Amino acid sequence: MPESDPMSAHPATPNGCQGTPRSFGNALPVLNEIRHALEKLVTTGEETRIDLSALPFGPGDLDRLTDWLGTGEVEATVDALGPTRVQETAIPGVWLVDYHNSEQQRLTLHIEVAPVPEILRPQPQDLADALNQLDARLEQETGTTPLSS
Amino acid sequence: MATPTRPDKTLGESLQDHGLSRRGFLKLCAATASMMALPASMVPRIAAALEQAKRPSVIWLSFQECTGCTESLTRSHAPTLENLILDMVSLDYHHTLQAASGEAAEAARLTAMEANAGEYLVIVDGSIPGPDANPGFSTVAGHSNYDILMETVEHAAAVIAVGTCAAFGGLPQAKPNPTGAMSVMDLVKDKPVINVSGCPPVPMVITGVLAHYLTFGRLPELDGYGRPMAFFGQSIHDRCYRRPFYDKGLFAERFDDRGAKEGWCLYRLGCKGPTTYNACATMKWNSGTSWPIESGHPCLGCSEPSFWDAGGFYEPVSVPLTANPGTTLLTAGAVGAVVGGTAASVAKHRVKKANADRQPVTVEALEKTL
Amino acid sequence: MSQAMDFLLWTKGPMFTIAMVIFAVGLLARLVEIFVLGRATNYAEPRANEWLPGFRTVLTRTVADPGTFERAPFNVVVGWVWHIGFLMALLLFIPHIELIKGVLGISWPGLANPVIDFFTAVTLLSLVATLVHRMAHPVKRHISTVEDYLVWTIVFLVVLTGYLAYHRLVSPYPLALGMHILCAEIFLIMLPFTKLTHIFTAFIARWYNGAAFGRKGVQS
Amino acid sequence: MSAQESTLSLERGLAAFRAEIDAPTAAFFSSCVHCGICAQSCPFYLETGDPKYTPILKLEPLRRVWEAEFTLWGRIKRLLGLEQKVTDAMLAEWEELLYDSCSMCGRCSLVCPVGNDLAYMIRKTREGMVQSGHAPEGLINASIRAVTTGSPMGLQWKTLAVQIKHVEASTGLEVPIDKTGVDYMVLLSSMEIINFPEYLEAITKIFDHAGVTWTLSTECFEATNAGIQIGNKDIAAQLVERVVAAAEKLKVPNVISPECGHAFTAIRWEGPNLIGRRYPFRVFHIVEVLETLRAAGRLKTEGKETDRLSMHDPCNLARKSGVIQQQRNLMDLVADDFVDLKEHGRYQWCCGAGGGVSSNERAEPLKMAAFKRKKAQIEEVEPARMVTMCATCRTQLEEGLEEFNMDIPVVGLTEMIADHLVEKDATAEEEPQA
Repeated sequence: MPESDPMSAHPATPNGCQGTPRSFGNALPVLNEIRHALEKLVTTGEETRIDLSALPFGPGDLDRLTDWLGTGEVEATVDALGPTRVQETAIPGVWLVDYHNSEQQRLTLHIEVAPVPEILRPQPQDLADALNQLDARLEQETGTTPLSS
Repeated sequence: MATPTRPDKTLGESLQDHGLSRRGFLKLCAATASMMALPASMVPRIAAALEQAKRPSVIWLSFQECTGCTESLTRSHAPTLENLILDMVSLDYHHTLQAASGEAAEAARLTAMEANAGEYLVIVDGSIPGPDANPGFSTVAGHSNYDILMETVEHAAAVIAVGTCAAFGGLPQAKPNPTGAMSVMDLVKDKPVINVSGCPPVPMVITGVLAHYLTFGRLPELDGYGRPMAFFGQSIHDRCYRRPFYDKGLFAERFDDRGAKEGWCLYRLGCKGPTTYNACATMKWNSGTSWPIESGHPCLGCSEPSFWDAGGFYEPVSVPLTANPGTTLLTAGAVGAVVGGTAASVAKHRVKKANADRQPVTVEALEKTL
Repeated sequence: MSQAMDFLLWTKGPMFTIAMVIFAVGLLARLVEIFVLGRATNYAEPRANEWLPGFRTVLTRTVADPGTFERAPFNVVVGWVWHIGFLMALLLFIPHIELIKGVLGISWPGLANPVIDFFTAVTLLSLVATLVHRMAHPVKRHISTVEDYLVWTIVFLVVLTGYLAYHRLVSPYPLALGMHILCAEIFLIMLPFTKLTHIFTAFIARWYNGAAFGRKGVQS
Repeated sequence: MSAQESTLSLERGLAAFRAEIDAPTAAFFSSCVHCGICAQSCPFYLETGDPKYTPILKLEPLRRVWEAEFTLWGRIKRLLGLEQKVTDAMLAEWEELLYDSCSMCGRCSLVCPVGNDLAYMIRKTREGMVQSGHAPEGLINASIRAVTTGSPMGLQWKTLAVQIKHVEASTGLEVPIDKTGVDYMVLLSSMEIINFPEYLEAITKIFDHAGVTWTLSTECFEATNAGIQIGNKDIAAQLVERVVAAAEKLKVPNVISPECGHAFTAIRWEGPNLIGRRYPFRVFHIVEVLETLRAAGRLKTEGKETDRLSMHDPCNLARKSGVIQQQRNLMDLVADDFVDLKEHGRYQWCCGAGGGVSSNERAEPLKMAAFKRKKAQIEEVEPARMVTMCATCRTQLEEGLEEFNMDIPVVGLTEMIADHLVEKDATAEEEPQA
């Protein structure tokens, strides 16, 4: 990953003087929470978001959690109000959504347990607008109004 | 710091006008939820509420303070977001930040108060020399802090006391409190007062409270000290990543011992985490980099009342405040010994007297009882 | 509720000083009152020196003789359990060690919190058992005075508030801690004026007992 | 001294309580936590089940005086009118608790977890009871007789003289009387003289056998001390003075206390303090003397008792004077099948008759109730006979066992030793030096 590792716990923190960060044991409960969420997604289709920046992690805890979750196939960046990096973990359906501002500072970090993170999906109002937009473009290209059926 | 406006557009409209996409708005809501310490599941509700929210007018009053609170706010770790939030409000008076000065500045305050009577928010940082104190201790434009506060608050919707000085009196109020410093809630009784304590408060907490007011149009749930539960509902100790070490009984005893290096609990080094309610453990400081305990220093308890007078920063919570307790104990013991000695001497004398005056039991005396 | 921190600081500050002064004055007065009375010279030819047997009894009386254990096992076991639990919590809980270090300047190693927690829970249960026993056993019921119940209450409250504070079951925490400290202060204040004095005088009593018997050639 | 002054009164009683309070008493009362364990060591409570017999409660009069006059807190309470007063009515009620239901066996002193020496305080409390006129009639009469006749049973030298004649006739040995410069002056108890004359015969034989020089004194033969039992130092001191005077007159280096528990306590431990000086002689219980002789090889015995024997340790001898192993060594000398009671030695159980209970006719039912503890102990071991070394205990055991129809004879240890002495013959004419 690039120098500004989006999944790193403390992008702004230089390595502590003690070297390797220790685990403070606060990551494991989150893993359990993710498991519950995944179970819910599988059985009822209900999606879950976990705000990792609201958890009392010690140095190293977040790294350990992301290490555990691993890296999956999908990686995406949403460019709106600064970059938002979406990374699928090695567990399908579990996503890391890392919200940054335009100055590369993290706003918040979520785990989303969903088929696709919400921020990747077009918003319903945007979809409604999309049709109009496309029609407008077609009209521009062909000069005719497309048949609506 | 534009001229005071009475914003009529909703926030959603105004953001769209700024060219913010829906995804951008969604991101804003996620960040806002995080800032308000609300669960991520609240994001859709926040989005709906924010879409309808209106920009309030805000008047920021600085009294006996060090500007640390303002520094904290302007160093907030999400400046873009910060700007957005500040854009969401209309900060009509803040004598440190505003461009206008002198009479123009004061005029801005009065204008805002008049234009938004009953609806504006007052943010206060710094403590106030009370009504009985010498008003000259702290003045702005020739008016005492007390007068300004009372005048400004009169038609406010609510007051947010930012920082421990405004919330609880803070440093100015520490013994012997030479300026007769009082907190906002000591003085303002007829308006809702939200305390955002801390020396300084976590910047995200300041904006979080604003965001809450903005989002939901009402004050958040408060604790016994008038602090938003979302940020002050749990103690540092309860949210501390070093808590497992406390539970296991693993403590640093010096700043350079093994425990300190291993990141063990700092209780014995004077950590006030157990008695301190704040959001440092999750919100952290300096762009989420770290916070005092993570950098190896015990919590000072800065968000609690009387924290300057609550014992040495490096004395554990359980240590009493009595100065020279050993001497007190010895002196009291000595007094006790003297008191006991005197009392016992009297008693001993009675024993001796009883022995000296004792009449032997005779056969005759015994016979009389039969 | 909004005064929790002020309350805590009051218990840690002025109230602590008051309690400590009353405790020290009272206890020393009490001890001096005992020692000044002295003992009459004993002219009877001793079988043994009294010092060693005296100190031996100070220790041995901690353990009941087998017969007594057989006749009053509940009394003996529960008494032991709660005393040990109380002492462990009092002397080996890290915050208490810090308190003692802060006041007396001496300290020693403590025990891990979960161990103390366990002993505190056991102490609470056994204290309840002692109360039930006091109210149910004919002898104890007969000889019990208001003072006995008062002392039980304060001892129980000290342990209970400590347990609540540790588990942060009372909110806000400063209130919980303040209540615990206040109870401990009431305990300290009551100590010199109630049977709690036995914490100190029992050792004197045992010594006198052991010395009197030891001089006659019996290890009591 | 006017007649008014010589009358026992509450005021004198309170003064006596006051005079008895010393550092140990204050430490003891300060330490009591009302745990009730003392009751578990008291035969009077255990066998009646009445909680009023809890030992610490028997000391309430003394405790009240201590609290009101010897503690700061008590004085404050007194000023506030919260003092618990000691009244005549209270003392009258406590008379039964302090005399009838306490044999001063001292077992409670040995089990109290905080170390209270309750028997020590019972002794002190009785001082106040006597001074306030609340002692039992039986003990008052015994005390008067002891002072006026020299014996609590009113026994006189002429009765003993008859006994001596019998002994001399049956043994062919001389019973030395008023001899100076001998090793031992022997004291007797009236109860022995009347109930157990075998004792005098036994020691006559043993001392002759071992070559011990000894004497009786016509001026004082009585070892028992009613003053100790009733709890009055004036009477106790008078009685001790007689012993001391007789011993000093005969210039004996040693005085032997007979098979009697309280007599030993009186003369061995309390005597010097009652007269306020050290004795010019030493005091031994007969069992101690016999054990010394045995250890020195001066007791030659033959044959052993073959039936199952057990032993009752008198409280005053064992728990309160430390004579425990001696009697067991002597038993081994003459008994094949000796078995100890389960709780013995310093943890033995009282027969129920000590501390003046046996002289207090009113206490008869309580005395018998308390004996049930001993009875249970004996039943556990099922001995053919019981051995003891105290006339009061022996009488109580005999009466008690008879009361419960248990056919277990009780014998004195000294007699049993005497029965097994090797008959003196010509070869034993070595040098009988002391």
